[in-house]
Amino acid sequence: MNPEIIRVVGYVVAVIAFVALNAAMLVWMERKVAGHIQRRIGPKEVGPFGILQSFADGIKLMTKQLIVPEGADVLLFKVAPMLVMIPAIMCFVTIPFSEQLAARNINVGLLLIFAIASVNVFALLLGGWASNNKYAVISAARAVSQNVAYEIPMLITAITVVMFTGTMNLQEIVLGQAGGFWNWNIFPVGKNIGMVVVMPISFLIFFICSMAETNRAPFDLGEAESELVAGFHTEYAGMGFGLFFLGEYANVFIGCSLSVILFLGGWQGPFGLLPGVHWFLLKVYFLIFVVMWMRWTFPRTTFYGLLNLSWKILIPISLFNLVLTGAFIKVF
Amino acid sequence: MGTESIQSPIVQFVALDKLIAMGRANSLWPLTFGLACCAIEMMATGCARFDLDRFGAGVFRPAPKQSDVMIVAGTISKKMAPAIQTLYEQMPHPKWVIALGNCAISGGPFVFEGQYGIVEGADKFLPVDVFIPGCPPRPEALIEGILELEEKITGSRRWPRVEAG
Amino acid sequence: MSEMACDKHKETFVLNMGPQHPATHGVLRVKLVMDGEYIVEAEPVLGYIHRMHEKMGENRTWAQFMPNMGRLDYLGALSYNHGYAAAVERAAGIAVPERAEYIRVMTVELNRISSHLLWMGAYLLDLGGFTPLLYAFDDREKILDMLERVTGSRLTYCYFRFGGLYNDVDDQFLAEAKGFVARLRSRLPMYHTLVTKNVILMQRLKGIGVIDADMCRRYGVTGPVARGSGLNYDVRKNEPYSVYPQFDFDVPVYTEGDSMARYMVRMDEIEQSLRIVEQAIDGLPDGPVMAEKVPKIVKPPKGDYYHAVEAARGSFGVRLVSNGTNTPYRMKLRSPTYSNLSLLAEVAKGVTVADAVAFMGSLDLVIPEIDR
Amino acid sequence: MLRDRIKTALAALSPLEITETDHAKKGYDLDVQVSPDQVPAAAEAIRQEEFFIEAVTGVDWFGEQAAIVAEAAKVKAAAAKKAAAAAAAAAEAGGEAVPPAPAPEAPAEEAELLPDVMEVVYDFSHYQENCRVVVRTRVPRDNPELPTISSIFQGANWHERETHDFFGIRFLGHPDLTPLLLPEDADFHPLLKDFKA
Repeated sequence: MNPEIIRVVGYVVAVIAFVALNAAMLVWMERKVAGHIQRRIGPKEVGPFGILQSFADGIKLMTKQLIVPEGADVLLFKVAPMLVMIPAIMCFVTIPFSEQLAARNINVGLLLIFAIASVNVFALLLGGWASNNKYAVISAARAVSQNVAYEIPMLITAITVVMFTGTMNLQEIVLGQAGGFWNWNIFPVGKNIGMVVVMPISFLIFFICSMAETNRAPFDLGEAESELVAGFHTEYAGMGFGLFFLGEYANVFIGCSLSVILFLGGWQGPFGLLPGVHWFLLKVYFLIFVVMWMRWTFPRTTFYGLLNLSWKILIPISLFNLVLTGAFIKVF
Repeated sequence: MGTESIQSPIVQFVALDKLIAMGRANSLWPLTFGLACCAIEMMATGCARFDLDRFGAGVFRPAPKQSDVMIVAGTISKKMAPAIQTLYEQMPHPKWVIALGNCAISGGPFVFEGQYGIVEGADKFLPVDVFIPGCPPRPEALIEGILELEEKITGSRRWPRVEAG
Repeated sequence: MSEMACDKHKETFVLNMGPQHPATHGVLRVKLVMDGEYIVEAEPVLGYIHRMHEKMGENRTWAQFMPNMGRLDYLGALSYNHGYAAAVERAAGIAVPERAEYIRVMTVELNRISSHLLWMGAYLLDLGGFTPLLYAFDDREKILDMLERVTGSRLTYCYFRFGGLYNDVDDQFLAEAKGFVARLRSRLPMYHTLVTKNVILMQRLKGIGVIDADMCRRYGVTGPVARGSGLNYDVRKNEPYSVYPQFDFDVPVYTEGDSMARYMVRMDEIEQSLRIVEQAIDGLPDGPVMAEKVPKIVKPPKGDYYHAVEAARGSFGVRLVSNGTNTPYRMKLRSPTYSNLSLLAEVAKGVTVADAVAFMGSLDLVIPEIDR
Repeated sequence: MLRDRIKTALAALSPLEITETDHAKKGYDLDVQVSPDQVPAAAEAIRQEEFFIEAVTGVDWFGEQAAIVAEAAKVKAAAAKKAAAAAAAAAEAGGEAVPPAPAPEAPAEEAELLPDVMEVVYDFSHYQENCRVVVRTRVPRDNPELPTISSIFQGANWHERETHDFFGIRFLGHPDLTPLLLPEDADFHPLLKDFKA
C-alpha cells in the first residue's frame, strides 16, 4: 500500500481527534474565560479546575434523545449538522501546524480553505430551513446574508496578502515570514516598508471578517438568543446541537489559524527562535482568547448595522487597501 | 414487588451506565424560563456570587430542545399551564423538573377560597423531581436542589450533607 | 391583515414571541405580524402571570394584604410597600414617626438602585452583552445583604407596617449603607466606560423607539420612560409624600425620547438615589419607628382614597375603597408598566425585531406587575 | 390655577356633581360625578388641559341599594319605636287616652328597591402641576354599558379591557374587548361581588 495514503488516513484520524478534543478544550476555556471576566470562577467541580466539564457535556449530549420535529425535512435536518463538521475537518488538511506537520501541502491551499469553509453557511441554511421553525428560518436567512457580506472583504484582504507574498501555498506564505517578527506580514518592516501601512489594516479587516464568518459575538446574529431564541439550531437536540457547537469552535480555530498563518508568521518564532508547532498553537490560542474576550465584553450589533459595516466600511477600505498594495509592491 | 428477585442481564454495562449518569449529573442545563419572583433568584444563582456554572449547570439554554432540567420558577397561572406543558414535552429525554418556590409547589400565597387564576402546584401536571420551598428560595437552596437532583441521578452525593443545628 | 395578505408584494407571517422567550422577561407574549425582519403589527398578550392581587385585596384584612406588595413587583418591592402603607395611613389617618419615614426612604432608594442595576444588566443581556449582568448582580447582592439584615428577606419584602416599620435599623446597616454608597459611586464610572460609551450600544439605542411627550400623555406613561421623553414628572417632586421634600436631589430629564435617553435617565437616577441615601443616613433622627396609637385592627372610615408613589418603574398608585370594615371593599393597583407597555403596539410598527427587543427592554418590564 | 381651570371646563358639561377634595386626606383634588354618556366629553375637556390618564377601573356596588334600604328601614323602625316609647311615656305621665301611634309602614312598600349599580372610575393626573381629577360614573348593574374613551386617551384601551375582564362592563365603541388578563375564552368576571369560582 502506498505509504502516502496511510499517512493521509492517519492524519485524518488525528485531525478528527484534534478537532473534537480541541473543541472540548475551547468550550472549557470559553467558560473559564467568561467566568473570570465575569467575577466568578466558572466550571470547577467536575475534575480538577473543571477540566472534565466538556466531557460530561459530551457524554450527556451523546446520550440525549434525538428529536426530529414534526413537519421537518428529515433528511436535510439530519444532514445539516454533519455538513457543519465535514468542511471544518477538511480545512485542517492544508493548515501547516509546523514545517513538517501538515497533511497535504497544496499550492492553492488558501483557495481551498475559502472554498470549503463556504460550505459551512450552507449547513446553517439547511439546518434552519429544515427545522420548520420560524425563528430558525429567520436566523438561517440572516446567517447567509451575513456570510455573503463578509466573504467579500475577507477575500479581498486575502488577495492583498497573496499579492504581497506571491503565493497561495500556506506553507510558502509561512516560510516567507521567516527570520523574526519584523518579517511577519502584519508589520513587514524587514521586507517592504510601504506595506507597513497596508498590512495592519488588512489584518484588522481579516480578523473582523473571520469573526463574522464564524458567527461569533458581537456578530452572532444567527443565534441572537434575545431575538431568535437559539437561532438556526433551536430545534436541534442532543448531538445534533453538539455538532453545531463543535463546528463553531472548529471554525473559530480555522479562522484564527488563518490569521496567524497569513499575518503573524505561522509557526515561525518571533526572534528566529526554534520554529515549531508550539509557536503556532500559542499564537492561535492567543487569538482565540481575544475572540472570547470580545464576546464577553461587547453587546450584539443589529443585523443592519452588521451589513452596513461590511458593505459601507469594510469593502471600500479593503478595495482601497488592494490598490495601495499594488502600488507599494511596484514602488518599493 | 420488592421481594422478587430480578434476573440480571447477561451483559452488564454498569460502568458505562455509571459514566453516563455522571455525565448527565454534571451537565444539567436548565431552560431559560422564569415565571415570577423566583426567576430573579434563579438568575442570582447563575450570577457572580453563587455561580451555578461551578457544577456545570450554568448553561441556561433558551430552547427547550437543548435543556435537561426545567426549573419552574414562579406561579403557574391557568393561562400559562398549557404552555409549560408544551415546553416540557418538547424537552428530549432524559429530563427533570425542579419546582422552585412555594408557588410552584402548591400555589403558595395565592391560594384562597374562590381563586380563579392559578394552578396549585407544578406537580398537578408535571412529574416534579425536586421541590425547593421558599418564597422565594435563597440561591443556596437552588444549589442544594441541583445537588439533590445529582444525587437522584447518580445515587451518590457530591458533598456530605450538612445536618441542621 | 387581510389587505396584507392580498398585497402580493408583501408576504407577512405571524411570529409568536413568548410566553417563553428570553427577551420577554418572564411570561409576556407578543404576537408579531412580520414582513421579513420588519414588524407590521405587534400585539402584546397579557395575563400569563395574572395572580389575582386585586381579588385577594377584597378577601383579606388590610394588614394581611401587605405581603402581596412584595410579590407584585419583586424588583422594587419596597416602593410598593410604601405606596400601600401610605394609602392606608392616609385613609385611616395614622401619622408616621419621622425616623420611620427616613428609614423608609433610605430602604426604598436602596431598593430602587438594586432594581435599576438589575434592569441595566438584563437590558444588556437583551442586547447580547452578557457580562454587565454579572457586574450588576455583584453590586446588587450587596444591597440585598443590607436589606436582608433589616427586613428579613432578599427579594419579596414585607417591611413596612401601618404607622411605621417592622423593626429599626442598626448601626451596622448604616455603616454598610454608607460604605455601599462610596463603593457604587466609584464603580459607576466603570459601568459607563464598559457599557454607556460602547459604540455598539450607542448604535443600537440612539434613535430607537422614540416616544414623544404627547404619546406619553395619551398612554399615561410615567417614570423613567416619561422622563426620557422630556417630561419632568416625578411623583417624589410633583406630589411630595413622606419626607422627600427634606432631601436635595435632582430629577434627571432627557428630551430625546429614545432608548438611550431612558437608559441615561436610569443611570442618572442611581446617582440621585445614592445622594438621597447618603442624606438620609446623615440626617437620621432618633425616635420610635412605630406610631404609638395604631389600632390592632385597622378600619379606615368609609370612602375612597388614592395614594401614588414613585416606584422604580414609574408612578404606582393605590386606590382604596373602604366600607368601614376590616377588609378593603375594592383595591385598585395602578401599576406603571401596564401603561408603559401599552404603547408598544404603536411604537413597534415598522421596526425590526432587534430594535423592538431594544425598545421593549428600555421600558423596564416586570410582567407580574403588569398582570397583577 | 389648573384646578380652577379644569373645574370651570368640566362645569360647562353640567356634570351631576363636582366636589373639591382635600388632597392630603383623599389623595385627589377634584371629584367629578357625571352620567355615563358625558364621559367622553369630560375626557376630552380633561385632555385639552394636558392631563394624562392614570387608570380606569370599576367598583361593584352589589347590594348597596339593599343596604341603603335596610339602613333606612332600620332608622325608620328605630324612630317609630322611639315615637311609640315617647307616646307610651306620655300616656303614662298624662294618663290621658292618646290616640295610638300609626303602625310603621312595611319598608318594602315605601322605599322601592333601586337596581344595583356599578361605578366606573377614571383617574387623571398632570405632568406639571399637582392636580388629580377623578371622574366617576354609575351604570346599572344588569346592563353595564357606557361609551369608550380609548379614542381620546389611547392608554384607556387596556384599562377598559381590564375593567371589562373584571366587571363585565361593556365600553361601546371599544376596538377590542376580548379578555386581556384572563384566559382568552374566559366568560366570568371575577371582581363582581357575587362571583364564585
